[in-house]
Amino acid sequence: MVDLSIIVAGAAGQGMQTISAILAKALTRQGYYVHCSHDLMSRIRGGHNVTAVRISDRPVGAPAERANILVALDRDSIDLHAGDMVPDGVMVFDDKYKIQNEKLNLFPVPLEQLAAEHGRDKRMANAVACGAVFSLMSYDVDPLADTLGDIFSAKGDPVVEANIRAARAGYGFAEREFRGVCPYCTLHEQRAQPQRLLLLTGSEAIAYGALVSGVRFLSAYPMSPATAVMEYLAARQREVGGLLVEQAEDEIAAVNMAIGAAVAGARAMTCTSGGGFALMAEGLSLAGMTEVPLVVYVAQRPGPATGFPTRTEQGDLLFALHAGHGEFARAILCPGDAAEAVDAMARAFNLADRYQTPVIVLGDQQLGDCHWTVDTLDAGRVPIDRGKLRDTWDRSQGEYRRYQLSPDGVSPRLVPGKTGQVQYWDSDEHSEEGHITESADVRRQMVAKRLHKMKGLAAEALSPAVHDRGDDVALVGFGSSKHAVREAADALAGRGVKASAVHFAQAYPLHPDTAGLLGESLKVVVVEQNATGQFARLLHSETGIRPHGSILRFDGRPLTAQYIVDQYVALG
Amino acid sequence: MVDLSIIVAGAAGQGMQTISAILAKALTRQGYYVHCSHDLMSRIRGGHNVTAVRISDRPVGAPAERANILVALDRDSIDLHAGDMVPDGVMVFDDKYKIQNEKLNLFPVPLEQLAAEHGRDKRMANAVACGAVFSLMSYDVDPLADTLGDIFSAKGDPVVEANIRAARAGYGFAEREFRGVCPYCTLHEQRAQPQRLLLLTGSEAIAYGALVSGVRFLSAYPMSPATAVMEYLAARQREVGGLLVEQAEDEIAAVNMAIGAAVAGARAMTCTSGGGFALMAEGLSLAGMTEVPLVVYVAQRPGPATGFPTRTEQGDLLFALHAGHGEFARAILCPGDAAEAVDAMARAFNLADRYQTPVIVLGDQQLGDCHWTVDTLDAGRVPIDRGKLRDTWDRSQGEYRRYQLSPDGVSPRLVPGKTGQVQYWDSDEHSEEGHITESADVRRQMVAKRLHKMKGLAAEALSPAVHDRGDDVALVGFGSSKHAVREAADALAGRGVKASAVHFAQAYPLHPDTAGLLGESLKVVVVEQNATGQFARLLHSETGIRPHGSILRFDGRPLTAQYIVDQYVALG
Amino acid sequence: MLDPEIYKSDDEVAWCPGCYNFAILRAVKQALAELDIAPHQVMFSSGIGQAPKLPHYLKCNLFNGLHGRTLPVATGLKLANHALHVIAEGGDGDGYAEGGNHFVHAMRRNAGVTYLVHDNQIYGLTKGQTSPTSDLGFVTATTPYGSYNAPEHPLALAVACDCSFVARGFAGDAEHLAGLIARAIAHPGFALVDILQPCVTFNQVNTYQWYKQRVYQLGSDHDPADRAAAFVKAMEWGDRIPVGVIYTNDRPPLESLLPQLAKGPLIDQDIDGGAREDLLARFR
Amino acid sequence: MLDPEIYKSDDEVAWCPGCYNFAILRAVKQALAELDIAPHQVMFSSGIGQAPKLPHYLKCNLFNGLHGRTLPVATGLKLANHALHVIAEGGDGDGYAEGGNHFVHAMRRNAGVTYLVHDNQIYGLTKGQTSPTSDLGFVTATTPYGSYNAPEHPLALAVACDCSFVARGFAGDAEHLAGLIARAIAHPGFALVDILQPCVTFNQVNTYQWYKQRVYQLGSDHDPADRAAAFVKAMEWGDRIPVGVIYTNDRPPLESLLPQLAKGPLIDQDIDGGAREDLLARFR
Ligand SMILES: Cc1ncc(C[n+]2csc(CCOP(=O)(O)OP(=O)(O)O)c2C)c(N)n1
Ligand SMILES: Cc1ncc(C[n+]2csc(CCOP(=O)(O)OP(=O)(O)O)c2C)c(N)n1
Ligand code: SF4
Ligand code: SF4
Ligand SMILES: [Mg+2]
Ligand SMILES: [Mg+2]
Repeated sequence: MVDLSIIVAGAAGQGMQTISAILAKALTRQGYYVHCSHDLMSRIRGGHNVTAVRISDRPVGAPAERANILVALDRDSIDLHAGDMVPDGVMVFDDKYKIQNEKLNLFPVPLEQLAAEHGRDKRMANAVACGAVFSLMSYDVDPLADTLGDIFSAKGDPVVEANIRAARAGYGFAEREFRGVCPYCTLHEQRAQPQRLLLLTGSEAIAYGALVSGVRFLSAYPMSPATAVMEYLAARQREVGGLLVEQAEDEIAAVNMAIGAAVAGARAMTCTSGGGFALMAEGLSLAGMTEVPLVVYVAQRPGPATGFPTRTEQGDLLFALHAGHGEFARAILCPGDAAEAVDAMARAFNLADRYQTPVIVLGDQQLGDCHWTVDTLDAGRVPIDRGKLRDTWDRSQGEYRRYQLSPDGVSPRLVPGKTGQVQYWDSDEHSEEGHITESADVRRQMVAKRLHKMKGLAAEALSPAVHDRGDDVALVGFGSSKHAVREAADALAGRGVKASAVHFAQAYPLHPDTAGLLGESLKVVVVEQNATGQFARLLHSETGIRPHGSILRFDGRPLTAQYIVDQYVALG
Repeated sequence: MVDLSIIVAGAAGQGMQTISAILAKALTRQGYYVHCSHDLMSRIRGGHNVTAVRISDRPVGAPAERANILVALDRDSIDLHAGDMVPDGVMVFDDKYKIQNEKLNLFPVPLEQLAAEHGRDKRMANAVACGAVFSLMSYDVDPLADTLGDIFSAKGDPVVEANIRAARAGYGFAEREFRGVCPYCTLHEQRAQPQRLLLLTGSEAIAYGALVSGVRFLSAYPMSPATAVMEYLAARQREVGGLLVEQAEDEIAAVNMAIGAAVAGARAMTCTSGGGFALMAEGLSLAGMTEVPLVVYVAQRPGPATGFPTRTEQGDLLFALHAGHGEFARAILCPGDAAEAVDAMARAFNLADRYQTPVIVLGDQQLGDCHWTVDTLDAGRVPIDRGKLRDTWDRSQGEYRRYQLSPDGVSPRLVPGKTGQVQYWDSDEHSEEGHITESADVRRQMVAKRLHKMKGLAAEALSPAVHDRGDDVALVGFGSSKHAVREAADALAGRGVKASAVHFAQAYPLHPDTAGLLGESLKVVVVEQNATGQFARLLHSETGIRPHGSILRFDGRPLTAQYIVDQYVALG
Repeated sequence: MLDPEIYKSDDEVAWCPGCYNFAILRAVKQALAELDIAPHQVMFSSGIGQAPKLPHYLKCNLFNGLHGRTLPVATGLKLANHALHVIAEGGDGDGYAEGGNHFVHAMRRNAGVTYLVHDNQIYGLTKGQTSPTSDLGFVTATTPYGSYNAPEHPLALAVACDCSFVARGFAGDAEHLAGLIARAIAHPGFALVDILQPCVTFNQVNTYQWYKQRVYQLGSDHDPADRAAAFVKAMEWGDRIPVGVIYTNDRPPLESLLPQLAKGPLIDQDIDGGAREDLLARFR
Repeated sequence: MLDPEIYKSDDEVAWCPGCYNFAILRAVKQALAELDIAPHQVMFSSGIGQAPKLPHYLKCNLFNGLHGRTLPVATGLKLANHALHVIAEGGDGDGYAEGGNHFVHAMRRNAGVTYLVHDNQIYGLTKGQTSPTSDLGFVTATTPYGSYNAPEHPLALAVACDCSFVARGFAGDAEHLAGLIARAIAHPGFALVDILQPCVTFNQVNTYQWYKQRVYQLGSDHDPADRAAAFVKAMEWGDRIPVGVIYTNDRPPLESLLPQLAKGPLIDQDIDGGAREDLLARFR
């Protein structure tokens, strides 16, 4: 089994993410599963940033606790990360730093010098480092060279070639100096038949998922870590045709524009993070009342207020559940990795259209910013279903009424302007026609109509995915913790604890069988990235199950299997 | 026992509220407890509006299900309210409407004619109607005349005298025509010693409570039913000195201005309803993160979105509990009547200052718009406590740090500009100094610091008020349902059900003894004005108690004892 | 020209008797009729207040949303289906206070939306508070000592934001107003008509008479293409208040600039089949 | 004059090397020192972005709040304690996009707040998206085909809102900028200084050189009291870009108009004992 972890550390602007992107892409193409996670500071240059690349021959979706290889792009990184290494881990750094430390496996490489000699200038040290890493892994250098070719192709042949030369120089240097010194880094089980794996970030998966679900309109205001979704879609407006991305003046405009576009008949969404989502709460309530199919992608980051803008947390679950004044139906999906993110968007648009109500997709910085290797994506897996939307109207049914009462709480919906009928959408309490009412009877009917949708939403809720390793304990998680929790369950088996991992890719409504399913475990322990145990409260409130314990992390750093195991042991 | 209910009905602009205000004030001064509730449409003129005045010799805080007297100011009102009367109820209306109906007790009075003859013009029909009602109640007319004198004094003697003449004319007419016809309307148990009772609306109580708690600054954007609080304070800026009311451009400005004023050291608040509160969610989170003592009065109305702007609901409880991204400490008070409203504001300001965190006072249209008779208010009952706020700094303690760690999670707070020290308040995760940090350790400490405040808040939470009538069932409510629930418990006793009424004037955190207290009842039934049973969910989540049933009302109309009893019986 | 009766809605009108909103309603119907716009071809977006109830009293498509949010909804509607005529309707509080940010940015964006503001210099529905256009010293329940804020000149703001059509109408002259509204609807980009609308219940200062004595129609000596002159006209407020078209420019509407919309409305487009494969390929 | 060194903060600066925010930081220190304002007598209110980090790098009181909400917080601070000097600091996105509504209304309100906007025509902290002041056609990650919106002229907006002090500075000339900032702080009402600030990382168009070639200092031929002329100057943008004081008027600051503040800052006042009894009496 292959499980190798490389961390690339340095100051913002030094290109840690370029190195990780190159390594990840090259290895994904070789048939390995890669997961890169980014530990960034909220600044553009300087500071201390880290990217961790984990490589495995099996799907992997969480960083490792300790690294095998460190690529240190500045002096500080060596000291800062010495403690994050496996005992015999190796450190690659520029040999201009004269470091003596017998306890560490130091592999000085003349990164900048080789870059200047073989590449274009010393900024190609990145490519040199990639070459050195490939050599340490005893892997062939050609796949790396190919990948560099593709990544830099837009910049023209001279740039491509210089990069490849730099990478080969790094490779050669390391081969000469360190060949065989580092057997535990070797990617020995080279995969015989590289499948056609894909590498993408969670944000790209969200955006791609939206695209293949037929999104026509996104209005948003930039906010980390949601901006990447907006930027991905913005970049593809022309090539896909029929997509419009509008940068709104603020989040209130963003959500209301998306509502307008949805009313007009376009699949429409917005994306934001907690603070922007807070500003959208009134708009969410509006969509609930007016019965507009609205999809909101919320990429969580640690709060309150500005918090930790570039880090991760799952602290907005209960806020998402209750956001907006008054009571209305909603669903909350919370994908656990890039593949689930694509499906979540497809499901979100379908649910929104079918139930004519807002659907929230709850991600976080970890889901969105990480690179994930996935088995090839099947865009058609969740076919597009627009529910009761029509662009014709049979006049024999009488005049169209936007809020016509119906057994499932969902009224016929027409594309405005296409049918000769007029339609009134109203944010006050309203009659079936959509006019303002003051009637108590109509109010009761309309409240019941809108809330009735929860029945349908619950009936088709996603059931939790159980990674069944026994029933001593169910480790329960939602959203981006999926893989860390699974890994922890596996690791606990090694300690004699039969732990199953239960992953919820939908937080609300919960699948009706949840109680039955979890009731079988002796113990339920909820793992989540917040300080107050929000999912545990939700689970208790919805199913009556009171978890035996919670494993929480709220320092903005991602969950790892090791962290969960340690905390589990500490729980006693 | 006196328990008389009068409804005054007509089109908006016809002055139903003037009549009810006159009756309520006159009778409060006579030592009766009065409760007026208003059933209004969201329009300025026309439509159909109703005011119900209930009169008792004991505190009363909810409308009755059926009225003894109807004052119908237009033709429609007679038909619309025939069904709302006790079997032998009487209807007073202008005799220009020629109505024949043997099943009803019709008391036609030439309201407009008498107004024109004795008062100034036919618009004084209001005063005539008041006179007629006083006569029907077999009450002396002089107290009515005195009250008219006070109410209209600002308009000058001629207006006062014309109103008094009109009232006496109505009184005389009714005395001649109907004397003794209506014994069941008689206020027979006239109170021997009228106490010095007060009559005020819930909004006035909130505003008055804020004033006597030393509020210095209110910034708000008008929104029913919260506007009355703003307008009361605005009207008194000069006379009290040191109070500033600023109409903000929107609710986001309102909450952020209040935060600015609070940071400067002023007791500051904002007020709004659900939609405006939704816009404040980000600001609430900001106050939580920066540790600003902010008081927000939220006057609920039925949602979602614009909903029923002039009606009542308790649909924003869980939203208030979770509003704002990220996790931070807060308290939610929910007074049950005007007297509790005054105390709630005093407590809210103290808690906000002591814990340096936002406190929400959750009212609703019913609390705010109703007139309540209360026993005299003791402004000093809750002494002002500004917590750790100081305007001096002992330099021997070193440099001041805004977020200095401390065992109770609350740091010293200084008035900016007074001490020579500088202070940094920061919405990012921050160090003790208040500078932006990226440290995982500091994050953990600061999250713990902010959430630690919940301990103190819980320890001094208000315990629920039990109206103990036995332990067959506890009828549990929060906020403005207090009196309706009490009355229902009393009424159930008449049916052999020993029901206690348990009123929560604080919704969060719940008093630690709540579970113990409710555990003694066989059954817990939660009464609330929303469709999803939000308080029941909160109770379950916080205490583990799963209510046996819920009595819900969500048509915008206020709870009555009769409604609760009927629903209780239907629950089986 | 269509018969204005076809826009008759059966919803009961909730305005005060005598309110000048009735005149605006008439003018809107007349403008639509003149332009031959059938009820299903136009969609209103309105906010919350007395003014934004207007479209309920019309038989036309309507999205009646939140206080202050008329313009973003209108923009979304227009960009998703630019075959629709989109008219945003609101009050002075709705548009210039709560919605003030959208107002500025909608003008910059220049989507083809007609914006009708019923400017009664007061908050009507909430019973009489100061508004951004209230005059200095105006006494209301929230400004008992009179308003201290410099009154907003929405038209001056519009000229500053290079709004492509800027006009003022007077509800006391429904005929002239109808003409302005028709021009605004016919204008390809974002078009503002600020409408002086006496509120007979809460504004006892700026009454019909008050406006009547002051308004005058802009003559041919005013050149709406001259931005500097327009700015000065837009601030004229006092003894004389101009009505008519204050400023226009020929900025192309946003819809016409977006390559995505060249083939037709967004709602009629589909994603290229080939594009999906290309997108996947980039992840390889 | 105080020693600018007293404003030195020990917080580590997180800006890119070479960023022109450093120059603005120097200018702010110099202005404070010139005006003899001690660190504890001034309070900054800042938003979120690169610009609003500035006050962390000063030893002065600071409330660093939300993106876009600098001005309401500043207004609350000033009205509660008008003895404090209150300076709001933010970026072009912060102030003109997210905070656009507050900008308009703060100018109408005219509380004595100094407002410094670091206008780099781009979103820096979020890594390069279009801003309200981005020029037409400006290509960013969210506007890959160039910005379609008419660029906002914040100074023209300010003149339209009768802002009582309107100036533009250039971070490439810190000396001149410091003088403008000092004048803005000394001005009694609301004072705007829009500062052209090259972002060396994300804005490759509006660079130091680009600005340098275009900016010129307003001469004595410009009369800042002439509102119409100021409007025209405020829109001058292209080959020549004026810096200096574009417009001023003598509107009294809000604090001076409020009777409640006549006796001193709000935080130093107490409710009249007698008033309490009077309030109760009305409920009888
Ligand atoms: C978010 C929000 N804030 C406040 C309100 C309350 N509100 C409704 S209408 C209105 C103002 C009405 O004034 P204007 O927009 O001028 O319209 P008018 O009634 O004068 O036509 C306000 C403040 C609301 N509905 N939503
Ligand atoms: C409500 C909210 N929306 C979005 C953001 C994300 N955000 C932070 S800074 C910023 C824009 C920065 O641009 P600007 O204000 O021009 O400042 P600069 O970084 O260029 O100095 C944005 C969109 C946020 N923090 N809060
Ligand atoms: S309150 Fe004023 S604006 Fe509203 S309907 Fe009445 S007159 Fe018209
Ligand atoms: S991104 Fe631009 S504005 Fe921000 S610090 Fe770097 S150079 Fe300055
Ligand atoms: Mg108005
Ligand atoms: Mg900027």
